[in-house]
Amino acid sequence: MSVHTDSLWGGALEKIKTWARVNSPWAIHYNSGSCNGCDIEIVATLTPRYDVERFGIKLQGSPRHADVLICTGPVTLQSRDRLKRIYEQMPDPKFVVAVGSCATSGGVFQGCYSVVGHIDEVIPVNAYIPGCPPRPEAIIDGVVKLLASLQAPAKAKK
Amino acid sequence: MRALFNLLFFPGGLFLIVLALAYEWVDRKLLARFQNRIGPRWFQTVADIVKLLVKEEITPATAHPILFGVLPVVAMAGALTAALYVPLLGFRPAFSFKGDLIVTLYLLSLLTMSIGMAGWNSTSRFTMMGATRALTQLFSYEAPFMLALLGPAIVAQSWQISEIVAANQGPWLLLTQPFGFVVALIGLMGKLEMPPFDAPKAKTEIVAGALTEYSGRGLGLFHLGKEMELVVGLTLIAALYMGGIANPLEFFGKTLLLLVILSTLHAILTRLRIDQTVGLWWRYGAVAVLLQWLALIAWKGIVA
Amino acid sequence: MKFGTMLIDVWQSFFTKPVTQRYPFERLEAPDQYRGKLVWTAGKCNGCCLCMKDCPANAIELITIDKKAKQFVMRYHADRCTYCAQCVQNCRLECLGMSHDQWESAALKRQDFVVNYGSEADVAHILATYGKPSAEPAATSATE
Amino acid sequence: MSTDLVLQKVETLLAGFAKGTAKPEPNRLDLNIDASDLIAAITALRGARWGYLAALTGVDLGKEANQIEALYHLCEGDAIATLRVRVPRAGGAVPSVYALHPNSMFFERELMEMFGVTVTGLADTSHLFLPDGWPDGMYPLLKDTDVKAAAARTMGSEPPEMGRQGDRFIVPIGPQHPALKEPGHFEFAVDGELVTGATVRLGYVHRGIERACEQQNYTQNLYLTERVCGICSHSHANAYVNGVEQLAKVLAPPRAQAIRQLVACLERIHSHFLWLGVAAYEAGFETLLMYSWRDREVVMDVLEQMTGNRVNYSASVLGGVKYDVTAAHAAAIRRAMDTIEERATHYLHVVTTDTSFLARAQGIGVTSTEEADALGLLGPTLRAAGVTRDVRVDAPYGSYQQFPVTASVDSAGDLAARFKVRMLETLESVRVIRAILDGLPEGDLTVKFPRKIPAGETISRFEAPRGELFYYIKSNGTDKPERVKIRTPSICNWIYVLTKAVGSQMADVPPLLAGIDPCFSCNDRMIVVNRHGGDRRIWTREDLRRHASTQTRR
Repeated sequence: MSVHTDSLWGGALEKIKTWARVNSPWAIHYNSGSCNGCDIEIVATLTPRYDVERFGIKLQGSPRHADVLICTGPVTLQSRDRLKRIYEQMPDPKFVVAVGSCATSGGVFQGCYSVVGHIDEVIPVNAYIPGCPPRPEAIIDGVVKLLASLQAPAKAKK
Repeated sequence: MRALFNLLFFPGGLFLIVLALAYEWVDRKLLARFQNRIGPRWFQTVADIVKLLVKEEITPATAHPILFGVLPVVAMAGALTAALYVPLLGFRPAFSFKGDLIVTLYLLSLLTMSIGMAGWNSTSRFTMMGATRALTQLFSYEAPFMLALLGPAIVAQSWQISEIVAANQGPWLLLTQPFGFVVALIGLMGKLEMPPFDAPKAKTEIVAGALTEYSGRGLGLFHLGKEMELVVGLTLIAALYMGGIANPLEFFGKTLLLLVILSTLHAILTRLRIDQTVGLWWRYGAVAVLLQWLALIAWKGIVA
Repeated sequence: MKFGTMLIDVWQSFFTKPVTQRYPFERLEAPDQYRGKLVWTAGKCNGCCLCMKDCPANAIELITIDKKAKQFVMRYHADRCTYCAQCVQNCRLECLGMSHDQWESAALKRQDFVVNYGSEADVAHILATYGKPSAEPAATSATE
Repeated sequence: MSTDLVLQKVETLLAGFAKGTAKPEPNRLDLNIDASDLIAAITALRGARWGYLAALTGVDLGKEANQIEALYHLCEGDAIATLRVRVPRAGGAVPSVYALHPNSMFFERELMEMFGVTVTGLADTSHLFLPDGWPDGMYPLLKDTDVKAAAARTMGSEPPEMGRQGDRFIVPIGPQHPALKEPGHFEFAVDGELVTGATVRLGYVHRGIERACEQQNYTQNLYLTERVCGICSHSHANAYVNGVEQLAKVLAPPRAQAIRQLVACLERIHSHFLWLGVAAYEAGFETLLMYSWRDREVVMDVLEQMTGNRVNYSASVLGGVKYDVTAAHAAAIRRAMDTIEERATHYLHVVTTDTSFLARAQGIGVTSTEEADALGLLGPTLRAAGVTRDVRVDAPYGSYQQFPVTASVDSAGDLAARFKVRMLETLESVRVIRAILDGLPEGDLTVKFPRKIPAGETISRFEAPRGELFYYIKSNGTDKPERVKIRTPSICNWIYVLTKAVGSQMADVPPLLAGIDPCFSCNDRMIVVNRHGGDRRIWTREDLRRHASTQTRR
């Protein structure tokens, strides 16, 4: 396949890749010091009333299997390097969703001595969902916005 | 040429991949509906596999790189070749020779063996425990499962699947050999590590069992191999125990009925510990099948 | 010791409609007391700053442009706010309220969360003096 | 026996040691004790089987007094005896009471880490709450410590290499693991499928709340204490509010008290249904997770309608309640209670009869009544072992006299008993909610509350869904508290998990972990546990192996 026809074939391949990534975002959840209010709302999105499996989101156990890292909490000093290590374990392409006011800005725990503050001081974050805790619908709305943003630049990136 | 067609398109590769993905979707959708939720969209399993194949592949430093890459291919190959001997979709099996039932059984257990090897090869602690559990479970369900499938062979006095199916035209063997059918079905659940026998890949204990270190292509191939094995296993049990498969409609009817039974068991039971599953097999599974064999041989001896 | 006590449950739910609420396509209203995003009405505020004093996450900054003429701009950090409504409880002049329908406030960049409430002239004035409202904590109430 | 008689009994028992006694509140007795007499005093109390060690609070009395006060709180029914031991600020020492009260190991570690008081005779002295790289000699709860500098130095420190193998095969259930909703690092030394050693390193959720409480005013602290734990947020907020109202000698109006109890019972239902799903999921029963969380949404909707948020309700305010229960809310709650009652009875039936479930829950982590009491367990874990200890029954606060609650108890002491006790508690909550809705007193919602609280100290105990919550609040006349001590129930249940994990199957460890319904964000602990039984000696690996081999009976 010579190079100049690559754009036609490459374009179709790129479209399929993005389609697959947007339609089966496997997620992994890490609580970096949250009060577990946001964590029970994240698990609530998996249960029958909200059921994110209709978007293809499945909670995975190992960082190797996951594409989206959903993390909560104001990143305590102790869990700071673990958060970085998990982010590095995940294969590309990977995305990070910060759920809750603590993950977005430290929330009530700003200024506590054993707290780093917000998630994007440790790892790059793609979507922020404020709320204390955000409703399960707000979490789904955040993930939908993230997935929509994946599709948009895919066309612009060429 | 026909063999290449069989291998690549009809009972083998492409067709089996599509069928495997469809059956996985049916399984996930059934489970979701049992749990009162909507469940995945129709193209979900295709999207999963495509995404896995285009994902970055990470090979752990401590693992043997060639072995790490080859094992998923071996696993899927095992399931693919087993499909050639099984009357998929009601048509005559692509190849059949004397004793192909035994070959199919060993091909089916090739996948579990390669998962065990993959677990040993990637030396993280979770995969080690996952591998030991997978192999312990393999040794515990393999014997009763094989004995259960050989029951109809004794009645038909041959080891060839097509002959066995032809000979057992009378009442479904489901009725005459109930123990054999139950053990075969439960054995298939054990082979596929479907809950309640999913101790080897118990998410809450050992993360993802033997496949924890796999990502991208390796994980996709293992996943696909397992789904193919589900399809092949269901057709095998349907062919032997439910009076053979004449046409595609009967094929889908019988295998989907078995799948519904498997999904119901998946939905209503708690995961058993590895020592409980092994105990269950040797205490009840093996004894039931041996009793049935005794009855068969006695009946064969008197009548024939 | 019964086997499969959940069997009836499972088959009943198989034949009934799933309870899933198809969120983005079918959006149910939040209850009217739901504590969503904070809304500030400039009208009656006299700049007492009691709301700022008791906010546990210092998410509100009241910037006074002209105390006598009651010209204020409220800079509200939606990402810091914990939606506890203590400011609404403190404000005796009822200027603050929690909107019950603005809870879909996910964003892809942190800067989108800072909101400046006040009349257009005041807000423009504030933006001019402080420049872009960066995510970092801006100076607290600097009197003109 | 009335509270005064119970307190008199303490006075007579400790007459020899007490240097001075005081009765600040009718149900509280303070005794000043020297550090040297501490062991003798507690042995006397333990000999007379008087109460359990509820908490150990450290208070920094400031630079000029140059002293730190360690308060040993012992509770029996609604009586609280506090042994006050003063030690010099630099180099003070206190003997360890681990031999008498096993759960004191955590409290003493916390005292050592936060105040610098050395506790002699303690087996393990590594960091408990604080992050690994925390500089030595910096004690965060001392008033003059520069915590910002200490935090900066920790940020720069190199994280230790985890998972040192040694000769044993150690399975790490790390801070990120599907079994854990919250971060905690467990290392189980495994021999095949058998667990022979267990260590837990928590501290991943330590945010320094007690220090932050001292720098914010009372109203802001209400929302800080509410976010100690997301699932029992109302319990923390209420325990704090009860304490501050006792200090300010202001009583919330009866309607507000009743609404607080109503929200507390609704929270107990939502917390128990949540736990039912998570614990079943740990054992591999995914369908029960889906069903119990689907039915839990009914209670979440009612809470959202009434208080405006599904999880952090912020219902209580100092001196009353924010939201009123209108007729519409009451009707919605009654409808919700009908479905909850019907589902809870169904789950009680499933949990006590389903064969495959009982195979994973019966006979796991069995605790006898004496052992549970000796270990100092709390909450449903204790009540499942036959000890009827429930703060709502022993020391009713707020409107619990008006709407009494009966404690639900079971005597089997294993994991299945814990499922049963929690379901019985849910049904009991449904009954109490209906009683409250019928007898909701009229009246206004809040009462005027001073911004500055007069100096004093108080103890407020509250029965959270996981056990007894213990708050010690000291005020100094300004609008900021002097000291807020939070002792959460899950701390005392940890020792149970680790003693039972040793010798059990690896597959039983996650359900055991979930059995006590641990709330990591409530507490952060690191304990090295050796097999704890009648004899207190440290077990060598050989003992464990021999003990483990006798345990494999399945």
